Amino acid sequence: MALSREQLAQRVAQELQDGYYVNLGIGIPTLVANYVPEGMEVMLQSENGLLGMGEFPTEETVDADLINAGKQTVTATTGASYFSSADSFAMIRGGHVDLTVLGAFEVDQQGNIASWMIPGKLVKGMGGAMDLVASARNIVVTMTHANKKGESKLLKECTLPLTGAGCIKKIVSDLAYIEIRDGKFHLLERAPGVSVEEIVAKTAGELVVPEHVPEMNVS
Amino acid sequence: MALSREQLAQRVAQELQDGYYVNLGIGIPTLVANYVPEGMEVMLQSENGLLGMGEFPTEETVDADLINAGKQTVTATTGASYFSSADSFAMIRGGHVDLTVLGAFEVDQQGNIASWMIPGKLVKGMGGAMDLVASARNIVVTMTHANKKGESKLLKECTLPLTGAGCIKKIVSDLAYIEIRDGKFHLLERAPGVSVEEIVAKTAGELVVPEHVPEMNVS
Amino acid sequence: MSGFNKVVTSYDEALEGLSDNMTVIVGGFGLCGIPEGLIGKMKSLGVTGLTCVSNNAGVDGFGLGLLLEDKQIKKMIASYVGENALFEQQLLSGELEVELTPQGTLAEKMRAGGAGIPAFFTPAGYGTPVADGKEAREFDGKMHILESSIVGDFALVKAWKSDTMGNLVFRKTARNFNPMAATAGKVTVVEVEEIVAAGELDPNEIHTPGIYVNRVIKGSFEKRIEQLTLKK
Amino acid sequence: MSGFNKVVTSYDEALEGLSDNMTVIVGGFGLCGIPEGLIGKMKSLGVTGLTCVSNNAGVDGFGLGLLLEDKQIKKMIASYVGENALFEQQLLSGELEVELTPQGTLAEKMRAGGAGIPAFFTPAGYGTPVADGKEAREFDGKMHILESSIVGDFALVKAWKSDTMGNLVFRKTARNFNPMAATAGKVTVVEVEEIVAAGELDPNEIHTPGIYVNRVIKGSFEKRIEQLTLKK
Repeated sequence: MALSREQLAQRVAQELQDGYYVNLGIGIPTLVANYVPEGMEVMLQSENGLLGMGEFPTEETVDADLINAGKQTVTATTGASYFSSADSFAMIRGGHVDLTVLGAFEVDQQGNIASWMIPGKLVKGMGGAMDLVASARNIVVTMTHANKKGESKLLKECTLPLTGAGCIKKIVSDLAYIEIRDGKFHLLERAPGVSVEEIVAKTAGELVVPEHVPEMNVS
Repeated sequence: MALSREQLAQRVAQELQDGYYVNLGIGIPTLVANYVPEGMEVMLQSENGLLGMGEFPTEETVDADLINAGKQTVTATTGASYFSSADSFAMIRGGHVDLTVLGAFEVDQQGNIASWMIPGKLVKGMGGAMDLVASARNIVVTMTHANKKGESKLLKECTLPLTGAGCIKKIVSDLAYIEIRDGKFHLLERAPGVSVEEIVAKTAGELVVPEHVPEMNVS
Repeated sequence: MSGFNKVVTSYDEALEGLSDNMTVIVGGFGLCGIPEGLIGKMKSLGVTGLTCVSNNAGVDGFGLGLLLEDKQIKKMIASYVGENALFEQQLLSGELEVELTPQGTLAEKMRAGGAGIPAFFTPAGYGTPVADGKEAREFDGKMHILESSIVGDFALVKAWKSDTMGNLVFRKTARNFNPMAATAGKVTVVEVEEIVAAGELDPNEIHTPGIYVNRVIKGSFEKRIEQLTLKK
Repeated sequence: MSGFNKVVTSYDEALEGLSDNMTVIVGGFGLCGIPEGLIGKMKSLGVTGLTCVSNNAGVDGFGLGLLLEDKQIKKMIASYVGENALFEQQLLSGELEVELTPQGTLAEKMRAGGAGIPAFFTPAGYGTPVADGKEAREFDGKMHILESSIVGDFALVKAWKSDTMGNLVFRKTARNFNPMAATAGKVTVVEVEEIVAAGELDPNEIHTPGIYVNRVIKGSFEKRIEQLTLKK
C-alpha cells in the first residue's frame, strides 16, 4: 500500500544522522521532525533566520517575533541562534546544511526539479526553494509518485518550469525510494506491499530495477 | 612657510562636518582627530572593525583585544560598535563613510593615486587602502607637495603602480589646497606665506591658478 | 543636539523626502518584523508608483497589503507573494508588476547593495525562468548566474532597540531582512520598540551600526501573527 | 555524547587531518585575535608547503611568524605583511610566494567562500596591479573587477567564548577576520578563552552559529600587543 504522510516522513527520517543540521520544507517534510530516531540529535534550520527550531509554543510561550519559514509560531531549542536572512542563505548556499527535505511537482531523471510554478495558475513565488536546491549537497525530495490524475511525477524531462537543474539525487515517494544517477532513476526500495510492477507503471522516466527490491522499513 | 604636520591636520579638519563618520589613515591623517572643531562631533571608523574609535588608553584601560588599523591600542567612545572585517569593508565599499583621509606617494591630475608600492623596494602590501580609495565618495589626500629630493608629487601621470584610478578629488599638501576636476589640478588655497610661484614650480601636473589665491586659515 | 542624534518624533519627519515612483526596501518576513507605523504612514501620505522590495507583500489589510488598497505599488520585488487576494487581483489585471526573486538572492542583493558589490554569482535559479536574460557561468564545475545588487531610495526597517545614535539590535526571527535593508537605503528609517541612550547597548552586541541609519522613530506595534500554531 | 558536542581537549585532536600542502585560513588582525595555540601546534606538527590566508603574517617569533622559522609556509595570501624580517628574507630568496590582496577584498573572498558565492565584482584594485589578469566591468558608470572566493582546507579561528555546540561570540576588535574565516573552512577549528554550556549564550547575541564549527578547544593566550600606545 502507498505510504501515508506519516510513513513518508518516517522513511525520510532514516536519512538523518546524529549531529545533522537539517532544513525541512513546508508540508510533509515538516513531519520528519516527529521521527528523529531515539538517542539521535538533529538541529533544524529555518531559512527565515533560526538554527535550532523547536516545537510549537504553548499559549503562554507564543511570541510573534519567533516564527518559522512557513510563518508558523515556533520555539527555539537549547543552543539555538538567530541571524539575518543574508546570513541564513549564506549558510544554505555555502553548503553547511547537511540535509534538505522538500516537496516537488515533478522530478526528472537528470535530477531536475519543478516545484514552484504551474503555468496558467497564479504563481506565489519560489521563496527559498531555488537557493536550497541549488546549494544543498544532500537533498531528499518527498512527494507522491503520481498526481491525482494518476500521471507520473518522475519524468524523462520535467514539463513545468524548473526550480533547479541537475540537483536532485534522492526521492522518497509514497511508493518507492529512488536514487538518480547516470541520468536514470534507480529503484532501491518499495513501500510495504507495493509491487515493482506498480512502481514501473507509475514511473514515466527511465527506471533501473535491480533483481531484488527490498521493502522499506516503516511502521 | 610650508605647513607643519599639525597644520596639515588642522587644514584637513576643516573638511569635517558635524555627524560625519570618518576614516583616518596612518600618519598625518591620524592627527586630524586632534583638531575636530569645538561643538562638532565626528565618529572615527577603524577598518579592523570599530566604529567610534577613542583616544589611546591608560595603562589601566589598555586591552589587547581593542586596537586600531595601525595595530595601536585604542579605546572606544560612547555609542561605538564592533564588527567583522567583512562588515567593516561593506561599510567602506558601500560608501557609508563620509570622509576618508589618507597619505600618498603621488597623485596625478586624473585623480589617480599611488601610495603603496615602490618598485625595487620591498612591498608591504596595500592593507585597506585600495578598498578605501575605490569606494569613498569624499577623499582627502594629505602629503608633502614634493618629495625629499624636491620632485613634485602632483603629476601629469603617476609613475608608481596605482592604489586607485580616478578617485582623488582633494589634496591638502604642505603648500596648498588643491582640487582635481576636468583632468586638471585647481589651486584653491596656499599655505600662509607660500607664494603661488613656489606652488606652480613644485606642481608637475597641469595647475589652474585663479587670479586670487587665498591663504589657508591655520594657526 | 549632536550630529549623531538620529531620533525623530513624528512619522512626517521619519518619511520626509519620500515621493512618488521611488524604490522602497521594506524589512520583514511575512508579518514578522515589519515597520508597521512607517507602512501606515506611506499609506496616509498617498505616495504612488512605488517599487517595493520586500520578501513578501503582506496580507489583506496588514503590512504592505495596506498599500495595495489604493494601488500605491507599481512593482513588487519579492520571493513569495499571494497571501493576499488584492495582490492577486491587481497582478491579474496588470495593475501590478511582480519580479519574483529567490529568497537568498533577494537577501544577498540587498546586502550587496549596501556593501558596494554591484553584482555576484549565485547558483540559485540557474536553469530556471529566473535565469532568463542573465549571464551564466561555470565555477568549479557548477553553473551560476550573475545577479545585481539593489539599492533603495528609502529603506524602512523594524528593529527591537535603537540607541539615539541609530545603533540597532533586532529580536529573534524579527531580524530577517531588516539588517540588510538597513544598509541598502539611500535614506534608512528605523522604527523601534525602544530607544535607549547612547552607550546603553553593548558595542559587542550591536547588530547594525548607526552609520547605516538616518532616522529612528519609536513606534507602537500590533505584531499580528500570520499563522498562530500552538503545541497540541 | 551529543552529535553537536564540538569540544576537543587536545591540540592533536583539534588539528587532526591537517597535512602538508593544505590551504589554511587563519583569523586575526596583526597579533589581535589570533588562534595562538593552534598556530603553535601547526609549528610543532611540522606540516609544510602550506598556503596561509590571513590578513597579516605575524611578527618574528609570534603568530604566523612562527611557521616561517621552519619554512612551513609556501604561499601567503594577505593584505599587509613585512612586520617580519624572516618574511622579508624568504620572500627575497624566493622561498615564499605572496599574493597581496586588498583588505576588504580578502574579507569578502572569505565571506563569499563560506556563503557559496564563487565570485563578485568589487571596485577595489581596478586600475592597479591587483587587477592584472582579472575581468573588469563597468557598473553604474564605475569600473569593477571580478574577484573569486576562497575556501580553506582548514580554518583556524580565535573566539572569546564558545558553547559546547560551537556557537561563538567574539570580543571587541579581536573579531576582525575570525567570523568569515569560521565560515570558509572545510574543517573549522576554534580556539577560545572560555567554553560554556549550550544554552548559556543568548541566541540573539551569537556572532557565529555552531553550524560552521567542527571543533572547539579551550586555549590559553598570551595576547601579545603589537603597538602598545598609551595616552600621554
